[in-house]
Amino acid sequence: MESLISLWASSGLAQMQFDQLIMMIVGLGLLFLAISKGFEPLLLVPIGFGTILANVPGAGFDAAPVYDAMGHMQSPGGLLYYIYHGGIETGLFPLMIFMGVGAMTDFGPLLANPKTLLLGAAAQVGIFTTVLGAVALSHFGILDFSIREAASIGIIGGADGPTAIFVTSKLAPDLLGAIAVAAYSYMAMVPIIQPPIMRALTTPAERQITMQQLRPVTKAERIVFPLALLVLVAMLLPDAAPLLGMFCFGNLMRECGVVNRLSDTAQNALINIVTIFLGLGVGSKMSAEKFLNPETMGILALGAVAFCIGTASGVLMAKLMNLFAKHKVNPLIGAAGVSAVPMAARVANKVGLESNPQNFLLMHAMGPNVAGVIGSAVAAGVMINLVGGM
Amino acid sequence: MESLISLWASSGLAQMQFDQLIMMIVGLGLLFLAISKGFEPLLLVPIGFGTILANVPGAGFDAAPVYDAMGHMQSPGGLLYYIYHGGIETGLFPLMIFMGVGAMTDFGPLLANPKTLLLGAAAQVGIFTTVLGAVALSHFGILDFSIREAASIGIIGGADGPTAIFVTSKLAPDLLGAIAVAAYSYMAMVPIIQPPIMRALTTPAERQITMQQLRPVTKAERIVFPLALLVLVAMLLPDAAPLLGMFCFGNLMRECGVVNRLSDTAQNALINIVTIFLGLGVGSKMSAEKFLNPETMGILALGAVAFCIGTASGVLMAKLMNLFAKHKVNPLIGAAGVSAVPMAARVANKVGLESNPQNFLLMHAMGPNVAGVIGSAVAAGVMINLVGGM
Amino acid sequence: MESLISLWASSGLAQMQFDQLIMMIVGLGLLFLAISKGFEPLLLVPIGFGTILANVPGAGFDAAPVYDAMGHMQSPGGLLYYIYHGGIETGLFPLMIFMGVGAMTDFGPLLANPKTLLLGAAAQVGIFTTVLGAVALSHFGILDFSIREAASIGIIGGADGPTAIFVTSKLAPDLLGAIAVAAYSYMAMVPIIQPPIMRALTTPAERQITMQQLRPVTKAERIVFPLALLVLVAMLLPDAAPLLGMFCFGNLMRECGVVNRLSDTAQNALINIVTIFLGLGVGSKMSAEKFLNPETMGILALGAVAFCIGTASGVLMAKLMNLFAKHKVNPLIGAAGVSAVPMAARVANKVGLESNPQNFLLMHAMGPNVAGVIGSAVAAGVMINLVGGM
Amino acid sequence: MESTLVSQGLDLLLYGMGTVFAFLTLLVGVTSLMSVIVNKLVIDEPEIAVSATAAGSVQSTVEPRIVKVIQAAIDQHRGKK
Amino acid sequence: MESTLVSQGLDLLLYGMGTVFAFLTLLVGVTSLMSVIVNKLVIDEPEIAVSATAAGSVQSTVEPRIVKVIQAAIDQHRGKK
Amino acid sequence: MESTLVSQGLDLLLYGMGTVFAFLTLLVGVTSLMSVIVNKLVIDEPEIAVSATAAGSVQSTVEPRIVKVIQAAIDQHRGKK
Ligand code: NA
Ligand code: NA
Ligand code: NA
Repeated sequence: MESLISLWASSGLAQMQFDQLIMMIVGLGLLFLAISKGFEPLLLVPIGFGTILANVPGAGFDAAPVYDAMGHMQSPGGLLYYIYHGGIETGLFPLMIFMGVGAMTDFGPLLANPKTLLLGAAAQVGIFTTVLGAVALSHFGILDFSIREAASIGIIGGADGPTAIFVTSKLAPDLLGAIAVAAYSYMAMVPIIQPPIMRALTTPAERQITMQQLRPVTKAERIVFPLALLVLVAMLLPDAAPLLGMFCFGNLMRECGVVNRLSDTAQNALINIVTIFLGLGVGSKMSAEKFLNPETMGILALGAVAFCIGTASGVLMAKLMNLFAKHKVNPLIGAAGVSAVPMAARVANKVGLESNPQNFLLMHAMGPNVAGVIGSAVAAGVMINLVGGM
Repeated sequence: MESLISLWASSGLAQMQFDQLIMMIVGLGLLFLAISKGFEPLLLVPIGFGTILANVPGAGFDAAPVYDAMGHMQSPGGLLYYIYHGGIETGLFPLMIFMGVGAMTDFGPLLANPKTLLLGAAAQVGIFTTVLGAVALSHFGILDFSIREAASIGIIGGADGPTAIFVTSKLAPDLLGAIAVAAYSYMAMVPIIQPPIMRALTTPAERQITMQQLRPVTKAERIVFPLALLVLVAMLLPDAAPLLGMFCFGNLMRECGVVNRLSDTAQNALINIVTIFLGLGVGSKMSAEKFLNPETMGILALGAVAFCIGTASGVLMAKLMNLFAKHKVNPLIGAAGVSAVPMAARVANKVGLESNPQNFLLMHAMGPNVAGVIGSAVAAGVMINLVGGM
Repeated sequence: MESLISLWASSGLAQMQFDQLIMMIVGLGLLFLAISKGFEPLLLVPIGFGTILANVPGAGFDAAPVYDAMGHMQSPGGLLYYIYHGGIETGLFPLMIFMGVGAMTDFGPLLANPKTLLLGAAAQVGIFTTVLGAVALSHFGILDFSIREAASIGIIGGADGPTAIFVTSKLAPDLLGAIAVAAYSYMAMVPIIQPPIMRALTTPAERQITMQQLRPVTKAERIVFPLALLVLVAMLLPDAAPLLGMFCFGNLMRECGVVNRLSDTAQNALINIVTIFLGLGVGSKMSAEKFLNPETMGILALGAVAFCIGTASGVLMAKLMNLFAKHKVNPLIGAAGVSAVPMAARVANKVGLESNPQNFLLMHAMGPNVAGVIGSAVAAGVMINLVGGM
Repeated sequence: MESTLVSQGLDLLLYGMGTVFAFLTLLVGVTSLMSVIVNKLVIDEPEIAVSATAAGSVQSTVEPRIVKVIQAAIDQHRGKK
Repeated sequence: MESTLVSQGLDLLLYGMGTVFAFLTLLVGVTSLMSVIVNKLVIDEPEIAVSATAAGSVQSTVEPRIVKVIQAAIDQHRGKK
Repeated sequence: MESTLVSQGLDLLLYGMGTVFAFLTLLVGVTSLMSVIVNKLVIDEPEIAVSATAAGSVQSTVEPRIVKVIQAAIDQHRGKK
């Protein structure tokens, strides 16, 4: 009889709180978006599943291990506990992802047309105006964000998942779930969010601008570029060195041509393994207490604003550059500066084709697209440095 | 001269204890079974090798690291120490294996004929009657098992290696070596153990029963099933959630069709890496003190009994179902309910072909086969919950 | 304004010390050697990059994590900190590399002609005479090496990177950077270092010796050999058991034919992942303080001497064996006894072809080549045992 | 104490098998219901779906570069003739 | 305190965007300069280099054994005709 | 102290090389003996075994799905003619 009571007392139904039920439905919702709508499934499937697991009442997925006074383990911790504290709190997983992304990145279009870096810079305006928006909401007492939280929210506008996770795990770990979900969701919604803004800010004539063909890039340039970037970061922005250092390392492995087996593993087995665990670990922060509150609504709203401002800034910057430059750039590629590689570049290409079916902008948009990754990693470094000291 | 003495004193021969020698022979024996007899080589090769390594006198493979008062490492620990404490004591490795197994599992046959789940339930009788056998041996003073140990022994009858390792590492870590070896050995011996029992309990007519062709299963069903199972587990049996949660996660990655690169890694690089280390880590518990004792003989004997009872229960359950059901099931597929995927299903197919060379039971037996995995994970959850509180 | 000062104060330029700048140039130099000259790129690319990262001022790549009194993390550690302390200080990474190397090693040529093991033994003379050289330099007050440091320097002569890293991380971790760089650099320079010595010590007639074709080796021999080696090591040299144990484990997985998926992963995804991190971790020990000193010059000089003596010893041993043996060996293959697999074997083949364009020595040289791996692992075991007790 | 052990074993048998049977029986119902609901909601031709899954998984797990190499090898082969 | 928060946000906007623009503008210059220098130092035909890179990466990332199997398959195919 | 260092180095040379030579010489004997015994116990045609190993390792390390794709590619190619 006692056993029956014990079984019932330990059943999910007896322990289930309403909050947990809602969060499990949130997890199912993320899975639906990922599987049925194709929203960044590589991350949102693990995050959604992790959300459900973390909210199973009594299963202890994020329980800490218990040790006795002698240091022997009394009860082991939960899977998500180990993943979160081993890989996310330490920053290891986002950095490994960045290495893999570096190994997948082709800097060729950027090297052929370096001034597109400015488009990647402009699109980061979205990050910082969003920070301002968050502190304004706090100022007017609508929501309550500290400067650390505001900075983490802003980074959603960087449109770069691992960067957002890296910054948030350092500055505002409690918001990790909401911010990661917002970042990946909006990255997936780039094809919906960006085109209206791009069309509104450009004339049909501008959208038809044909860009000159990109020059071929030598192997030597490709090898030296990640090293030059690394040295520049080391000299000027050490706080951005973890993210950009690993990014450059991955890219050097890709381009140097002598460690293809390492580059191949960094792009496949390793990044896949880390992606699975990163997603589950982020999911472990999706508790009702941290997610089901007005702040999350604020984060989602501010994130959308960040994407819109970033897109607009990129487009406007391209128009500004055209005032001075000899070779005009099609302002549509400015929108790709938000990163969201390669989705944003594809969107630029698609909107361009609407105006001129012969005008393929994809390769031109890849320049600002990867520049956006560099830009948001720089922004992340500045924020970690400045906000850490505030 | 001192050096010579030091060399000799540190040589294996000088330090070798008789026990260690025997255990090294046990390790070689496991390797022989694995390599020459094909006994579950993926696990028994690493376990056998780990057994030898753990018993090399003076090599310190399972030595703990030593730190000074400042927390600096004085001497590093042994490889097997890190593997065991990092991956097995924490439960991480069995859970990752379960994720990979989930990604390899096709629930199609089960979805086409859900009532075969009952066969997977029936075969778990072997687990619990074996627990009873173990406590009976204790009761009569023949051997000395606690209830925690008895529960771990019973789980051998689940015919599922990672489940057995997961439960034992929580309830009775000292028995880990013996129980893992028994579990994998008997799983390998399924083609020898099961057929006589299957023939004894069925008539030739029953063995010739032809089952109706399985209906095709839609992609949507395949995607929703792991989620439905997860929610059910979360509601009712949170203690089974770690094992079944990771199992469902792997299966969802497989079936959802949008994260194939993650599913591919979970089924290959990741599960292979974890399998190597899981095996070595289990081997590290194969010390003479823990393995060379009458209890191990008892464990091996009880494990065999568990398999036999499980097989018989599955077959009898199928016969019971035929008393009520419209569409008869061939009772041979009941034996596949012990799990031991896919060996037990192949055995059912083979015994069926003996009676009717046109009657292919393989796909029909895959249903109870994967049901057996769910069944033993449920049983594991119940045991961890009930025994943990006893 | 404060923010501007904070930004400047945190910039690399403001914090950069001259030492760090030099070390970053050293890192770039290693990358140049690796990429442009093809010097063991699989290790030197990560080591070179790790050197740069570790010397980025203020980036904290090798910062330790900070915990508060409650055990909560205050600030996470740097990536290189976790890699070094998790994988190198513990010895785990070199051991996993050894497992992968074992899985890549073909003992066939050695089994066909076991007496080439003696060539692998002779080439280890380079290790121990170099130890003597290092203590002599200390004795005469030219440089300052302890016996632990001298032993680590000697192991460079083993021409085996993971062995050198394993020994040095145990005996003299401060020298890890210099010793790993020397070991891999000289391994890359084998085609430059060895041929003059080989030509000087052999007559044209000796270099033309044609060896009898290797007998075919059975699968059973290939399976039993790693086990026989393991048992012998366990009995006689437990200190060599970690390295040789994992080596034999990898080789058994390769040869046993029943765990090809594990062997495949050990040779690919797993060794690649570990190689990336091993290289970065070694790079983290490349600080100016530990690398830019006269001892490093001494280590580089002694390392070169070790390679030369090892090469000479191998060749001379082959000539000695020819005094007694019925079947003459071509003394060029003795040089392959230093290991540096498979470079040294290729060098022996190439020098042999110069004298007799029909005389292919490659397969014959593979015997002493892999024997050299065993030889230096044995030497490593002896050193760890003897020096640890000195 | 000894008898407690036996009673604990019996408890485990009763509650354990009870739970296993109850849970899996419930799962039979839930699964059947799920299949009915899902197949009503989603219009999805089963045969095609199954074969698409099989084909899809082959295509997706083989990396594009391998397919590319094969194509190149075959093109080269064709060109050589 | 509240106004401090806003001023912190403004600081972040100014110094942040300043740094991002300064750094990426500098990078435009450094990259352009790097390309000029590198392409002067290294004699390297760009088109060939690019195609070589592409071909090289395909060849190198496909493991030799796979190439071998393909070759074998094609040989076998040719033999069968 | 200094002389101790040199004597330690000499000790290491003597005992180290002694052990290396002793161990590897012993291994020569053990290996030869092992080969004789193993080849007597196991009836195994060496040439076939070797080639089988080689072929086996190629076949087994190339995953079946790749082989399948190659087969499909070749079939398709054949079909196209
Ligand atoms: Na960005
Ligand atoms: Na089972
Ligand atoms: Na060597």
